[in-house]
Amino acid sequence: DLSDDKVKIGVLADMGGVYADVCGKGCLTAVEMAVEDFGGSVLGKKIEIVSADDQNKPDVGSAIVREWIESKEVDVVTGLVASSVTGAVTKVTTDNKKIALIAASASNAFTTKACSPYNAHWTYNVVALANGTVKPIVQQGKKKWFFITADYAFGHALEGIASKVIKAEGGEVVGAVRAPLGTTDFSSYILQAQASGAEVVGLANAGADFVNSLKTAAEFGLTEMMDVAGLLVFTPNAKSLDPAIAGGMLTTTGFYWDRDEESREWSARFKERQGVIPAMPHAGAYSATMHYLNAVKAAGTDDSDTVMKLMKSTKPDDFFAKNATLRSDGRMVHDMYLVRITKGSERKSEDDIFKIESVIPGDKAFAPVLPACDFK
Amino acid sequence: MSADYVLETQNLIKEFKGFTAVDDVSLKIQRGNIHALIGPNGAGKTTVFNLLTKFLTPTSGTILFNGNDITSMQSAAIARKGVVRSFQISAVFPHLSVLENVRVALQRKEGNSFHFWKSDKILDKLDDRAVELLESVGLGDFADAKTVDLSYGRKRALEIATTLALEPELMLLDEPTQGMGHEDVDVVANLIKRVSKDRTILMVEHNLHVVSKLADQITVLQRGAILTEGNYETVSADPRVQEAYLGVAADEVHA
Amino acid sequence: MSTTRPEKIRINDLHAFYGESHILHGIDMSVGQGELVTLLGRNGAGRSTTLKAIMSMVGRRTGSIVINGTETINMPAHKIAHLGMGFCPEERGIFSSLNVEENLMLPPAVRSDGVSVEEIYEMFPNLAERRYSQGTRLSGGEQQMLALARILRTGANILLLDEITEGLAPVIVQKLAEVLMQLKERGLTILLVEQNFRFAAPIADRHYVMEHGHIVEEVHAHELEAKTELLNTYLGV
Amino acid sequence: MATFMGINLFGLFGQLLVGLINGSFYALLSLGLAIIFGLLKIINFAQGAIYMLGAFAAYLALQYFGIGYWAALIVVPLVVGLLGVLMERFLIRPIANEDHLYSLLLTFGVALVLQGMFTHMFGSSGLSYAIPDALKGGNKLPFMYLPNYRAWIIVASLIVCVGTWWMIEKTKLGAYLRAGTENPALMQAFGINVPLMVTLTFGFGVALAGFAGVMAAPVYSVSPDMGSNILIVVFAIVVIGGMGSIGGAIITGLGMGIVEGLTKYFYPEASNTVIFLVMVIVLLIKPAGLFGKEA
Amino acid sequence: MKISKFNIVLLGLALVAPFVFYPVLLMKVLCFALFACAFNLLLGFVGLLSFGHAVFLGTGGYVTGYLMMNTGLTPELGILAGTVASGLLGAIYGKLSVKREGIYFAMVTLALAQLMFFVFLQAPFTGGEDGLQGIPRGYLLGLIDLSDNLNMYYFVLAIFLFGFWLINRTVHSPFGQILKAIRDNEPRATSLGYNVNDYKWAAFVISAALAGLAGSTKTLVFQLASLTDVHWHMSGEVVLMTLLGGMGTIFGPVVGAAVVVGIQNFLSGGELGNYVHIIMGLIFIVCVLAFRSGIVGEIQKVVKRNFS
Ligand SMILES: Nc1ncnc2c1ncn2[C@@H]1O[C@H](COP(=O)(O)OP(=O)(O)OP(=O)(O)O)[C@@H](O)[C@H]1O
Ligand SMILES: Nc1ncnc2c1ncn2[C@@H]1O[C@H](COP(=O)(O)OP(=O)(O)OP(=O)(O)O)[C@@H](O)[C@H]1O
Ligand SMILES: NC(N)=O
Ligand SMILES: [Mg+2]
Ligand SMILES: [Mg+2]
Repeated sequence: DLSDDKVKIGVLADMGGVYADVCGKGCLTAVEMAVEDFGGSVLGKKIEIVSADDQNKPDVGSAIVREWIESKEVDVVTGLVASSVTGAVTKVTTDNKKIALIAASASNAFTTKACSPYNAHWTYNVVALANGTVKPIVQQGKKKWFFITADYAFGHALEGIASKVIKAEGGEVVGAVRAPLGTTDFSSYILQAQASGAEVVGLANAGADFVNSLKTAAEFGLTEMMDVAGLLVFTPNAKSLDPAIAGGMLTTTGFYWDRDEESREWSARFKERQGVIPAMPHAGAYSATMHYLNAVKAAGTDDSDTVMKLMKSTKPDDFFAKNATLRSDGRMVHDMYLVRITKGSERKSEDDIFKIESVIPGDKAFAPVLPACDFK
Repeated sequence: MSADYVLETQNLIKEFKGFTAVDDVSLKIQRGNIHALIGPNGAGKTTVFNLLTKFLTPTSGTILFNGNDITSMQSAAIARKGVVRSFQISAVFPHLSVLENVRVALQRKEGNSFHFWKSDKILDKLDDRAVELLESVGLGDFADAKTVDLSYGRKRALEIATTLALEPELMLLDEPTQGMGHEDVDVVANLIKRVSKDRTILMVEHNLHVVSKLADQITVLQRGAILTEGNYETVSADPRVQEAYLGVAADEVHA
Repeated sequence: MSTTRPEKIRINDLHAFYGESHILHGIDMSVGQGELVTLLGRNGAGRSTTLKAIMSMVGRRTGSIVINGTETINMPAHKIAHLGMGFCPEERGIFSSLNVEENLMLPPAVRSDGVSVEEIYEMFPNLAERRYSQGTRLSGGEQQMLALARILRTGANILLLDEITEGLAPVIVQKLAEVLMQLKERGLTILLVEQNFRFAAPIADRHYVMEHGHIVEEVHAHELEAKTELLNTYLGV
Repeated sequence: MATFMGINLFGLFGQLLVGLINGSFYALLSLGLAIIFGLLKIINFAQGAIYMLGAFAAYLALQYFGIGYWAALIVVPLVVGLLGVLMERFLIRPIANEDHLYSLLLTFGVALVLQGMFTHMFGSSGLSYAIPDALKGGNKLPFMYLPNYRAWIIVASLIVCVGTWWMIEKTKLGAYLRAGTENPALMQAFGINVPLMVTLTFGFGVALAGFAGVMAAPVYSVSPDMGSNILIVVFAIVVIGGMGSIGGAIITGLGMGIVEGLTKYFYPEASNTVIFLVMVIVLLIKPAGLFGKEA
Repeated sequence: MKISKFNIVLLGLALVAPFVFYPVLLMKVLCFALFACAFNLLLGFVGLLSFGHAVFLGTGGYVTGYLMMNTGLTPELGILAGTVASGLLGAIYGKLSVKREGIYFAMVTLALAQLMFFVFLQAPFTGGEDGLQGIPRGYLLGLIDLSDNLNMYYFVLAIFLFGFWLINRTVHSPFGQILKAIRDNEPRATSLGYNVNDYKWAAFVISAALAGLAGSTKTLVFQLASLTDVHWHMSGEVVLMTLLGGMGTIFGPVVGAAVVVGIQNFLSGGELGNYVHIIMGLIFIVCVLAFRSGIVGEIQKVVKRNFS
């Protein structure tokens, strides 16, 4: 049976900020699509959706989720983009024994040092990005790296894990600079990268920071001198860049719309409603919601412990989740993709942004479960 | 130092970017006197006032108050020592009541001015003294009036009452009758005379009528330096003063 | 009104307001060319307000003010000066962001025959000496001189002067009296607000006495003697 | 690589030059603020939003009207300046006689509205604006590769800054402006159309920010919060330079860009804070700012 | 403060409110109301617009949060520590800023606050963009479990009432009398022998400490300290609250805080979230252009006009 006689899903995302393209209204749309595809009700009761803008602020996000749970009967929270917000929100959900379906955050903390039996971290994480992108480049022989890192938890984590991968493969990190989130002028960081003598400059940032740093790198001739690797590139960001600058760059993603028939079909439906092709968090949010609703239906209850147990014991399988399992630690492990940003000449349409180079199996992409996070 | 002099300056100099506004002024203000500082425009009278009250810092020279060197003290500290000035523009607290204006001055000695945890009711005990002071300047009936609404002359009187509340040993008045109608000039002149009883007054004044009526001693400044000193008769008879300040028709103006 | 000279200023039923407060209550007066007329009255009688109303510097004004034959009651303030007006405010209005000479040169000439800078420096040697000093660093009296000198330079031929002897040494006051006489001889029209009756009496052609925003008396120079008593009661001399 | 006492000189020169480029933007923005402050005694909190508006205007002009960079450099400041004129006329003038703090709050509100509107319309992930063809490419200096466009930023902003400074400090018009600030009523009585002058000057100050916005569009991503980030820094610069000092704003703007560049080289962690630290030190030593007159 | 019927009614309402409204929202209103009252002490009663007051809110929050997470202090001590820390920071910042007046003061406080913002962004113990998360509310005096929202509410109400009382007392104290005089005519106060900067400084410190109290309390309520509380937007918000409610009035900031928090809460759900800045901005503009006395100020005017 269902608490408050319904299932209520809260979609918390960045509705107007730097991650709005990545998981803003699009995440809400994806969740709505999931609910509709599911039939709009579960166990004969209505499925409701509420949504809110976290403005990428942990205090805003956690206060909203607190109110959702304590006075608005919300059963499960999804969306969840900025890792800082997700950190704060998952504290609240865990305290209140509610499930958080993390669709867009990159930090691996939610299944490691901040893991919780109520977290399901869905789409990707920094480990998968580093393993996916950095390893093949080092293996190609480009061993000297320099990082331009977004100066907050996400960037630090990404840089840290990428560095480990580089060292493990026999490479070397010759330097790093930390640029504040939302830096508009990367020129001095680019100069430092240029002076570092590295072979590859790793951009351990995302969104607008990624776009701006890459543009400036091109302007100052850095892209002529050395390789640049974008460690987290969402399709809308890649799309906004001149292909002359970004074309040819390797990166890792958890989803690409043009992978197969199934993904194209879903993406077309998404684009019809949202006006743009889906980025990986959108697909992740759909997949996670669907898996949650299936589990509720199967369990006959929305009790979080019961539902989570079922989510972990049944394998997600849809257009997004390939060869997937939700592990005991809450990590959703699935196939990742090493992609290359297409050059201008290759593009058949404006949405023809990535070309899939290879599939990275989930167990290669994600780190193993830490003993501390094996809740069963 | 002779205790007869409340205030003395020794070789006071103030330069502004190469221009010497006050040039080697050694003043001696005798206790109990009304001492007037006169002189042509730009002679440096206001500047001397500003130096004495530390609104300006002297370039060199010393200022002694009751024989103590106060040259390096801050404005507020000098005021607390008992040297209080008035301004050319009327200096009142326009949005406080007339009584509160005086009370603010009385409150200083209470030593509770930083006590933010006490009720301001404890200030009520100052009311009697405040009313007394207001009466002494003829404002007894206006205690509860809002200060903005007072006429110019009454504001001036209030300012003096407030100043008196500090029981200053030395009052500095800069052109106290400036901009006043004749009626008010006399009121204020009489008031100054009245309050000068137990204290010393140093004033700048262009109204010779007032100067001649009040001043026991006059110092004439010219181009920053002391031209001459003496009582009204001596000073006004001095041909140099006549030429530089009074003009040819001095007697006529005086009349 | 006995003057036969051309009227330079003619005011009828002038009311002036600062916000809610009604200050002038129907002023009627006129000043003829080459005339020197004073406004007398106690503090707060409305004399400065009358001058400001002429210059359109009050909150609101109604009635009629004809300057040199032009009705100005609805004219924007900045156009009035160009009728040949020069205004010297009681608070002097020296600009602290300008030096003495810049202050002096600031007001645009409204006519071509103003007093030259050389003449001005001759008239007020203090100003020449302090010409590169910041305007408001001048002594009170020096600022007063500068405020007056500034409008003489513009060639204005109708002068509105508010308490120009305030704070000046007696010797300068005497000099000012001479200056005003000279200006009068040049044919300038002067409306003077004065506290210093001894200054005004010998040089003025006529006096208006104001009280509570009304003109209560008009006294011609030749009637002064006879009306001394009356003036005393109005002014408390 | 050239080193001196363990310092990589090439790296250092590069950072100094980059600092000067950033300083050019600081100078343009603080100059606009200083003019408006000097004239109206108000802090135009919307200056950053208007800078953002300038960048968006350039972007939109290109997208929707085919107006290219060079035309935008003229047209956008004019349009933005006109907006400033309207803002002065209808928002600021009604409160001209109130405490100046109110106009600070008013312009703060305008900034929020502008930023909110653009976020609403364009999102905040930022839009790209291409470098004009004539300024593509760059020159290899001994110590760095200097993109032509960055060199142009320095040149153009210096020309605009110096020209403006000259106009305000050295011409009669400037004297009217300064005097009109202090005592507008009296200036009116002297025959000057002060309201018009105030409106136009406000428009000019705002147009400077619009100009800076166009200059910024090709190198910084065009985004709704590009203004709010830089604005507070520019405030600190204006405080350091001495509020209302025109020359002070320019010199301090360029100078602080360089100081920031140095910090990025020697102690990057402090590069965000260094300007504020300088401000604290300046306030302790010279409360009116480096070029300010004591109030 | 007089115990009038009006005040008793208000207190009664405050006591039953959590049974009607969501307590966390009420606590948020109380914290911001205290913050706005503290700010209003400076703006409304001394005439100083501190445009960086969020720094004190945030400092209190971070210090309390850090101590609660790492030392196991009881909540009342944690809050006390945050308050003291903000007061100390206020003492330093006040020294640097009270010498300047008007807009200069506003700019200086803004820039000083920004300095601290970057410190909090980069310092190792603040969690950067993440902030401090999962701060325990703890047991009041080691006894009362504050993780219960009702307990927490009454604790917050008590803190608010204390702060509110202290501010009123300050305004109506011998010290307040001097502040009033300084505001009215500063040179005259100096000439009467008052070191005006010392008084402004003292008021600044009191205001900073109380802002810190508000921040510390808020941190406990939300179990989180974040950059939002030190950001200049927050400084702008408190100005808005005060202006909207009525600066220089006793209840204005409380009303302003309630309205602003209410609007934000209303807009935070779904689509309207986008309009928060636009609406806040418009309120600013309208307040400045048309309602400078604010809600309480305008009501007072009407009351005065019609009943006296
Ligand atoms: N801050 C200053 N900077 C430069 N010069 C100054 C400053 N203050 C005063 N002066 C100059 O010093 C001289 C003396 O000025 P002061 O104000 O003391 O004169 P005063 O005797 O009071 O004259 P008045 O009777 O006109 O008020 C003047 O020439 C004035 O221009
Ligand atoms: N800006 C103003 N706002 C409101 N009231 C004003 C203003 N200026 C003057 N008043 C009032 O108008 C009345 C007339 O003032 P005005 O300045 O014209 O007097 P005056 O005759 O020139 O006297 P004074 O000798 O004081 O200069 C006074 O009651 C004064 O308080
Ligand atoms: N997606 C991020 N930056 O967490
Ligand atoms: Mg003087
Ligand atoms: Mg007057």
